[in-house]
Formats: sequence, structure tokens, C-alpha cells
Amino acid sequence: MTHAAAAVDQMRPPFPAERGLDVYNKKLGMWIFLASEVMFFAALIGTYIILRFGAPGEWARPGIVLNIKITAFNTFLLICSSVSMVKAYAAIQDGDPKKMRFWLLMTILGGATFVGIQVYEYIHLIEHGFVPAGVREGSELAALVANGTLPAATMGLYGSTFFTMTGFHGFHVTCGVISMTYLYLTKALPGKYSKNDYGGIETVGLYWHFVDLVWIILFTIVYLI
Amino acid sequence: MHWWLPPKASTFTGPIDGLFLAILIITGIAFVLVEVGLIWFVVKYRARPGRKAFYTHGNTRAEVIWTTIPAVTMVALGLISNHYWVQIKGRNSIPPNAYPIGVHAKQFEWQVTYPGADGKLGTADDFTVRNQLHVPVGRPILVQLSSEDVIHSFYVPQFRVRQDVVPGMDIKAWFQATVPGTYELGCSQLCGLGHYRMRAQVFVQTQEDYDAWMKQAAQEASQ
Amino acid sequence: MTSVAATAHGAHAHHDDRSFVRKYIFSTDHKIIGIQFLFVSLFFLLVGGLLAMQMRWQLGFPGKPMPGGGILPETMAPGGVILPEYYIQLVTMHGTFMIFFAIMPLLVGVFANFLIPLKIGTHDMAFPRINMWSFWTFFIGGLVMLSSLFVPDGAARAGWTMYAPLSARHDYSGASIGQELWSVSIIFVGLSSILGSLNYITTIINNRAPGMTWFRMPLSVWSLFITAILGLLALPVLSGAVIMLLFDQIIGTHFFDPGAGGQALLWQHLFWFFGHPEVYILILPAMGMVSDIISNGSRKPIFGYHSMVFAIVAIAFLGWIVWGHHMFVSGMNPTLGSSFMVSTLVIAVPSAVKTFNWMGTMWRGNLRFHVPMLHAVAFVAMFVIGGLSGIFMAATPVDMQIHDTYFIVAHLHYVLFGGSLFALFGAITYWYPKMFGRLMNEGWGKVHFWLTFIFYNCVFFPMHITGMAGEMRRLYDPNQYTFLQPLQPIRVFISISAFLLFATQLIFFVNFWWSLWKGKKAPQNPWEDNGLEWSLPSPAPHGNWERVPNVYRGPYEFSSPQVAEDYLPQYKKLPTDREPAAASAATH
Amino acid sequence: METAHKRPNYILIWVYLAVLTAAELALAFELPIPRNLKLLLLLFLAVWKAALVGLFFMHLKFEKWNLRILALVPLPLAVIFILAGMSEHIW
Ligand code: HEA
Ligand code: HEA
Ligand code: CUA
Ligand SMILES: [Cu+2]
Repeated sequence: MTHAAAAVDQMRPPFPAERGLDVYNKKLGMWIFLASEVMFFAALIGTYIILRFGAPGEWARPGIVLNIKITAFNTFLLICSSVSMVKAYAAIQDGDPKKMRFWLLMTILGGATFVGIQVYEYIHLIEHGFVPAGVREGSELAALVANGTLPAATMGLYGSTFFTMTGFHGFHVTCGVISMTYLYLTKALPGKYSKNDYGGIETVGLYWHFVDLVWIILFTIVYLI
Repeated sequence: MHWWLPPKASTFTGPIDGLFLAILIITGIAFVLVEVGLIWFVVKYRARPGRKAFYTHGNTRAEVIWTTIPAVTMVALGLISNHYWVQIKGRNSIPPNAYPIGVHAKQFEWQVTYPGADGKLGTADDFTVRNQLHVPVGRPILVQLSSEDVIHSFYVPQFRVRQDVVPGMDIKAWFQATVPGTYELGCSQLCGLGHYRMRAQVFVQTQEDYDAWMKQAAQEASQ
Repeated sequence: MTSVAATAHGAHAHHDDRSFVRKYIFSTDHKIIGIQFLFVSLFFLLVGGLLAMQMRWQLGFPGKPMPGGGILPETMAPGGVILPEYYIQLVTMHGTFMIFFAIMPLLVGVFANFLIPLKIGTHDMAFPRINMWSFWTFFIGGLVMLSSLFVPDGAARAGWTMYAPLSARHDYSGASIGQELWSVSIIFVGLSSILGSLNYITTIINNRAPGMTWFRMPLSVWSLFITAILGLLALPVLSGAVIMLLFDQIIGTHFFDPGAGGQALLWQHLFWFFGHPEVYILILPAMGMVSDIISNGSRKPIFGYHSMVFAIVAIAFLGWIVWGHHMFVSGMNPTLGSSFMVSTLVIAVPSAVKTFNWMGTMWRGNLRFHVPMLHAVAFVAMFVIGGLSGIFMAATPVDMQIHDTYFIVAHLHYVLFGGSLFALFGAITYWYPKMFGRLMNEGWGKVHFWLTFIFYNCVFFPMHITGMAGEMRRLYDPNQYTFLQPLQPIRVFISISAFLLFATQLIFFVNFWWSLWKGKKAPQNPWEDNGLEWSLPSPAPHGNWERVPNVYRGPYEFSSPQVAEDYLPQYKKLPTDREPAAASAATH
Repeated sequence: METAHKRPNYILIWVYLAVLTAAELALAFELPIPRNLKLLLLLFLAVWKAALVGLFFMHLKFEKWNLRILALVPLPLAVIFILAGMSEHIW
């Protein structure tokens, strides 16, 4: 899986001492960056797990506050955009920039829709009274808390962790969409990618799949458990 | 002015001061070894014209020695420390007959709740006193710590006892005073601008004195 | 010896036609970025020092108007008398500036940037533009932190460790904007570190010169590499934690709010899970550079090179599983405390390896006491004191007595000042000629060294004693406690020594600036060292080498019997040397 | 440019992921089994899906061991942290 020669790297001496990891700089850099992202999400997700584990009471049952259906669709969408991303990568590996452009565009659309739906979901949740601080007084959800459907003791934690985790995930998706759009406009459209040079696609792809991977974990632990 | 740990006034002073001394000896040896060695080398091997240094890349035997000795020492120290740690802070370290006292910390004072005549907390005859901790001598004391706002820390240097008081947690600490007298209870966790003055008096009294004091204090509190 | 310098850019009047802004402000040249870090973080070091002086005034002479304190606003020090709320701001900002804006950028920002490409033989970092951003995010973070000193209700005031819930709720701490700016600033610092680390790691893995195998890398590069990994994995945890803290502060979440189910100890776990690796970020590069300097000053190969490398790796690894030693009395599960104690004690072993190997390096050497060497030897002597005092605290029962006392303050200054800062003074003097083309003044360097060494010990050694006696940290006025009143003479002594220590630093300050313009012109290899950077002219030109040199041997071939002089550079080809394998990147 | 390994069937992986997601939903809302078992199964499915993405879409399966190690290094650290944080509540 190497194409060090493909993405010729100016920084790399013509004959390296050892071949390093035998991976071109951009890709290696992305993997290293992803390692730090793992730690970032470990802090957020770890916090969620620890807080929920030690919560002063039951956690709200899944499906009451959050709209599972629409999020399930969103999950599916993200999976689709992951596969379209990898299709774009495969296409350019085969030297088919047209197909690559198509799949890249699909990926961008999928990601953008995901963000759109998440924004919609947030608006909806906030209208119903679910906010980072917990449950807004006098709202629809406050009534559910009052009648015992939702546990009063842990709603504050629920709101804090939910919005922080999904918010930062959404932020990552947004960054992905922006950078893919940038690559699409400045590199893909002008035809700068080819069979011999597709480092940008592979690198942004790695990021994109990682974001998908995080969502897979988040969806399960936030929405289903 | 003194140059050592504070005077000893609880049963913890034995193991803790002992460990402190033991570590001082171990680290003292290491300290002398390193510093004297450095000075010696600095003097002995300072550059002289025309001399060339001894060309070597190391010596495995020497390295093994100075890896194993610290390793063994540290593991031994760990085991010994843990032995005392379990006695002092371990899950089951609190003696069953310990006398309970509630200590509630808030910015910037200590509210001490005494169990009253029945010797139990949470009953009607409990009473609360600000910034005064009275304890009977020679009897294990269980302090039940709670905090109103931020993290404080319960610290009596002469007892070698310290325990953070964390809001949202019920923390129990225990100690047994051995010398009657007056001490100071300090807050040793930064808790805001009044941190430096969050202190209380500690009175270690004989059982009779304590009982007498309690009777009187309970009366005063109920008025 | 025909050195490779002949092929360096500077050698043939290389035309560097970048504009001033491109060259010195928004530069992507790793050396310029390193120098930018140097100036900015030395400035923050000065700020941290000034804050310390105010603290020491209050502790030595409580309630007396501070000389020159009249210029401070009423809310801090009316009539020059420091208020309690200002004192805790001083403590907090002193710790914050020193750790995040002085020592960390000095070690990593300056020397990782400056040394890595020069020492492994490459033209620049793998991602020069990201590298530039790493500096600018740091700079912005610094400005934000600095500005927080001037907001109306004052700077952050919960200690550099920002324990929640004190830090999370404004009604507890009494500061709002200051606390928030602290969080925002730290997020920038985190970003800066991550961007930097990712650059350093990629560069070291992929861009080494031909023949520069892993075990021919200088220990400075090894330690910067491992440090970068620590930074890469630790800083995001801090960022995550600080973001949650910021949310607690501004949008009302409840992560650390026990009233709504949040956990106060969770902050401590998050903070120290970052924090302990962080303290090794603050010492490993120092250890690496000291190794280089000691080997050079002793004119001897480093003793036990491989075990030095493994010790670095071991310290870094163990650094991840000891964080709970800051929380022994926090109410943490005591069984967890036991395991943290054992892992902490075990760190003494790789540290012992390092210490004794440094001594082994000096043994039977031919010691040259140039200024960097003086600092390096002092580093070993002082770091050991700090490290050994760490053993006291690692023993859980003993920590119960000395936690949060000046014993800890003594420990942390012995490792951070006696360790990191001494190493930095040495390293700055050592690589100054490669940065600026001039040497710092030797005589004043020695004066600065000796005075610093003496006053430093006068300041921080007595803190062990007051700590043992039970003097707590972060106390505005220890005299509130009757049992601490007899210690006041020691505090006065410490304060006076601290003022002298600060004054001594002015020698360094002047030496540094004076030498920039008036220092002796530096030869190419003033210390007669083996590293690749000395194959370049001083200062090193943009782009470093036209064609990177080949590497023929390890970095510490001093007094090798193969040559007449007592050093043998890595880039010098002896008749017996073979060219390094020209492994083409394209062959798989 | 070598493509020594056979390219995985990406569409198949996609189908897998979709089916596993559906399975998760069914498990979470339809299946009447004990909560803890449910939790375990759900986590298992999530890790399975994540592994699919990592191995095939991010082609970790086809990378050299040293890159794989790089990718996996942070995970044990994260696990250690979470376990320690949780242990606070089991004493
Ligand atoms: C550069 C930074 C640095 C370094 C390197 C260290 C190194 C060590 N630290 Fe330190 N530490 C800090 C910076 C650092 N620390 C800071 C800033 C704090 C305070 C934070 C705050 O609360 O504000 C702190 C606090 C701190 C605590 C918490 C104290 C408390 O709050 O109660 C503990 C407890 O275990 C500790 C232990 C250690 C140990 C065991 C080492 C070891 O790595 C040391 C190992 C070295 C040696 C042991 C010496 C060399 C070895 C030999 C000569 C061999 C022979 C030795 C023996 C056989 C013993 N440190
Ligand atoms: C590397 C870190 C570092 C350094 C160097 C220092 C340096 C000093 N520190 Fe500090 N200190 C900390 C890190 C550091 N400290 C930390 C982390 C804490 C804990 C904070 C907390 O509790 O939250 C602390 C706490 C602390 C306390 C405890 C306060 C309390 O608990 O109430 C005290 C008290 O005396 C103190 C004093 C000093 C003094 C007198 C110096 C002196 O050495 C200062 C001397 C002056 C300088 C070193 C500046 C010199 C300037 C230059 C050389 C610049 C040259 C410029 C150019 C060339 C452009 N420090
Ligand atoms: Cu309460 Cu400090
Ligand atoms: Cu630590």
C-alpha cells in the first residue's frame, strides 16, 4: 500500500537512511494527528463513561429525549459517505479522475447533509427543552421530568455530555466537509490528482473514516445504551 | 524554629516519621553518592593539556548493578509503604470503635458536628460548633468529611493526617491523638481567596475534660 | 578535512530573496520559528519571574507595601499592599506562565524546532506551514493569557492545576473573565503543541539523512522524539478537559459540578493524566540536551547510549501510569493509590540509569568546563535532589504529611529550575552560535552560572524545611497559623535570596542581548562537537544544506582512537567508512 | 505503484455496516434481554463496526505493522484512564 514515489515529497532526501515508515509524510502526519484525536475523544468519551458510571441515579432511557430514527438515518448516511470516500480513493488509484470526482462529491454531500440534520436535531432538542445544562424549565421535557419519565438527578449530566460529544463530532464533520470541498475545488476539479498523485485524497479519506468511526462509537453509547 | 517534622501527637507519627527517616537515609545515600561522585570527577578529570579521555561506550556490568539496586530498593520501599498505607487509609482501616465527628467545610470555615451524649451522628442531640475541633485523647476518631462548595483539605500537621474534603463525596478519615494539647487544623487545598485563613483550633483533651466540655457545649448550642 | 559545509547554502552566496515578513514574521523556516519561540518564551519567563518576585515579597514581608507596587490597581494591591485575591492570581499565573509559556516552549518550541532538522540532516520540518501555525497559536495563547492579567476582576485564581469546582464556578473563585481566558488560552497552547508534535514525529521518522539510523541519533533528538509523542497524546486530553471546564464556566454544563452529579475528582484525573506526562515533557528534552553537552564537555562517548535511549522510553511510558500520585489524599480509591505508588517508585530506576550514565560519561574524561558544561553538570546535581525528593512524596503515607506543602514546592522547583532551566541556560549558550552566528560572553556566563547556582539553592532548599514543618502551599500569609510563625525568618531569607536570584538573571539577559550584536563571531564548530549541525556555517543558512550530508557513525565519537583530534564528527568520512546504503524511496 | 493486495469489496463492507447498524437498533429497542447483556452486545457490535472501518476503509489491514502500532498506541492509554476513573466508584 505504498506510493511514496507517487506523492513525491520535497522534504524527503533522495535516498533516505532507512525508509522511515515507508509512508509519505502527509499520510504519516495524518495518522499521527489521528492518534492525538483518539486521545481527545478519549477525554470526552471517557468523561461520559465515568460520569455515567458514577451518576447519582438512573440515566434517562434511550429513545425518550433523542430522536433515534432520524439519527439512525444520519448514521447510515455517514456510513454511506465513508464508502463513497473509499470509492473515490479506489477510482483515482485506478486512474479514473472522473469517477473520483463523482464519489468525492457524493461524500461531500453526504457529510453536509449529516451536519444539516444534526443542526436540525439540535434545534429540535433545544425547542423541546433539552439544553447543555440539562432540561430547560417550563419546557416539554421538564414535564416529563416532573412526572418521573425522566430522572431529574442525571439530566444535567445527560445534557452536558450529549452536547459536548456530539457537538465536537459535528465540528469534526464540518471541518472534513470544508477540507474536502477545498480539495475538490482546488485539486480535483483542475485535475491535479492522478494515478501517481493522490496523497490528498488518501489523507483526507483517513480523516473522514476516522470521523465515521468515532460516530459509530458515539451512536451506540449515546443513543442506544 | 525546628528542622524536622512537627511534634508528634498521634498514632500515625510512628509509621510516617519512620518511613520518612528511612527514605531520607536511602535517598541520602544516593544523594551523597551522586554529589560526591560529581565533585570528585569534576576535580579529578578536569581537562589537562595533552591528555585524551578514556574511550569507552559503557560497561554492561556496571549498568546492571546500578539498575538492579535501585529497582530492588524501590520495590521494597513500595511494599513497606503500602503496608502502612493500608493501615492508615485502606478501605477497612477505620477501627470499629472509632468515635464519629462530622466535619463540614465551607468557604472559609470548618463546621464541626459532635455526636452528643449518645455518641452517634445523625441523631437529635448532635450539635455543631464553628472552627473548634475537640477530641478525646487515646481514642480513634472518625471524621466524616463533607464540603459545601469547593475542595478543602483537612490537615493537622502534628497528627500527620490529611484528607481532602470533596463536594459530592462522603469521605471518612481517622486518627488517634496521643498527646493532650492545642493544635491547629488547617485547610491545605486552595479553596479561594480566604484559603489562607481557613483554620480551626484543635483541642485534644482527656476523656473527662472532653465529656465536660461536650455537656457544656451542647447546652450552649441548644440555647 | 573537507567538511560538507562546502555544499551549504551560505557557502555560495545563496540569494535569499524572501521579504522581511516572510523571513522573520510568517516564516516557515524551522530555525526562525525556533528563534521566534525563543524570544517570546524568554519574555514569558521574565513575566513568570516578575510574578514570583511579587509573591516572594508578600511571603517575606507580609502586609508591607511592595516597592513599586503603587502602580498596581486598587483591586490588586492598594498602596502596594498585596491583597489575598491578588496573591492567588500571582501563584496561578506564575505556575501557568512558567510551565506552559516558558519552560515547555523553551524546551520543545525552541529546541525541537531548531535542533531536529539540523541534527538529523534535513532541510526543514515535514510540514513547514503547520510549524508556523504552531508558533502563532502559541503566540495567541500567550497574548490571551497575558491579557487576562489586565481584565477588571483579575486573572485566573485556582492554581495552575485549576481544580474544579473552584475553577468552574465564578461565585466560588470570584473571577469570571479571567478564568475563562485561562481556559481559552490553554486550548490554544494545546493546539500549538499538537501541531508541533505531529511535525517533529513525522520529520524524525521519515526525513533522516542517509546513514542516520535510529541508533545514530543524538540523545537530544531521541528525547525530543519521545517528548513529541508525549505531547501529541497528552495535550489533547488537556484540551478536552479544558473545553469541558470552559463549558462549565460559560454554558452551564455540569461536568465538574457535584451539585448536579458532576465529579470534582474527574477534573483531577483528567488534569493529571495530562499533567504527569507533561512534567516529563518538561524534563526529557533537558535530559537529552544535557547528554549531548556532557558528552561534549567530557570529550567522551556517552556511557551506555542504548540504555540511555531505553531509559527515555521507559520514563515516558511509566509517565502514563503514575498520574494518581498527585491525588493520594484527594479521596481517590486507596487501592488505586497503592498501584500509583508502585509505578511512581519504579520511575526511579530509569532515572537512576540516566544519572549514573551521565556520571559514567564524566568518569575518566577530559572535562572542559565551558558554560554549557557547567550548567549540564549542575543539572545532574540539582535534578537528582528534585528526583530524590520525589521519592518521599511517592510513598503514600509520607505524602499524607507533605502533600500540598512547601516540600512539594521545593521538589517542583528542583526539577523545573534546577533541572529544566539549568539545562536550558546550558543549551541556549551551546546553540546560540548556530542560531545567531555569535558566541555569548564566556566570563559573564560563568558569573551568571555561579551566582544562579548559589542563590537558587538558597531560595529553594529551605523550602524543604518549611514544608516538613507543615507550611502549606498557596498561602497568602502563613503567619495566620501560630505553628508557622517561627518560620518567618526562613521565609525572609528565601525572599531575599529570590530577589538576588532574579537580579542575577539580569546578567543573562544583558549577556544575551549584548552578544547578539557585540558577541565574538562564532566559528563553524566552536565546541568541537560531532553533530551534523556543526557542518554548517554559523548561523545556519536558510534550507540548511544544499545536499544533506551522509552520516557515517554515532553522535558521540569523542576521543576516538581513529583520529588524532579528540572528536570525530558524524559527517566526516574516514577512508574506512562506506557510503550509507542509498536505499531508494521508490523500491519496495 | 504496487497493489499487491487484492482490493477489498468496499460495497460488501458497506452492507455489513448497514446490517450491523440495523442489528444494533433492533437489539437496543426490540430485544427483551437483560440490560447488561444488551450493553455488552451493543458494545461488541460497535467495536466490530469500528474495526471494519479501520481495517478496510482506512486500509489498516494492508499497512505494515509499524503503522498499525502507531494507530493502536493511544488505545491502551485511553482504556487505562477510563478504568481508573471508573474504579472511583467501585470501592
Ligand atoms: C520536570 C518536572 C518533574 C519531574 C521530572 C518530576 C519527577 C518526579 N516527581 Fe514530581 N512534580 C512536578 C514536576 C516533576 N516531577 C511538579 C511540577 C509537581 C507539583 C504539581 C503541583 O501540584 O503543582 C510534582 C509533584 C509530584 C508529586 C505529588 C506530590 C503531591 O502533590 O503530594 C509526586 C508524588 O509522587 C511526585 C513524584 C515524582 C517522582 C517520583 C519523580 C521521578 O521521576 C524522579 C526520579 C529521579 C530520581 C529518583 C533521582 C535520580 C535517581 C538516582 C540518583 C538513583 C538512586 C535513587 C534511589 C534509589 C531512590 N512529583
Ligand atoms: C519552570 C517553572 C518555574 C520556575 C522557573 C519558577 C521560578 C520561581 N518560583 Fe515558582 N512555581 C512553579 C514553577 C516555576 N517557578 C509552579 C508550577 C508553581 C506552582 C503554582 C501553583 O501552586 O499553582 C510555583 C510556585 C511557586 C511558589 C509557591 C507559591 C505558593 O504556593 O504560595 C513560590 C514561592 O516562593 C515560587 C517561587 C519562585 C521563585 C522565587 C522563582 C525564581 O526562580 C524566579 C527567578 C526568575 C527567573 C527565572 C526569570 C529570569 C528571566 C530571564 C532569564 C529572562 C531573560 C530574558 C531574555 C534573555 C529575553 N514558585
Ligand atoms: Cu479551604 Cu483552603
Ligand atoms: Cu507527577
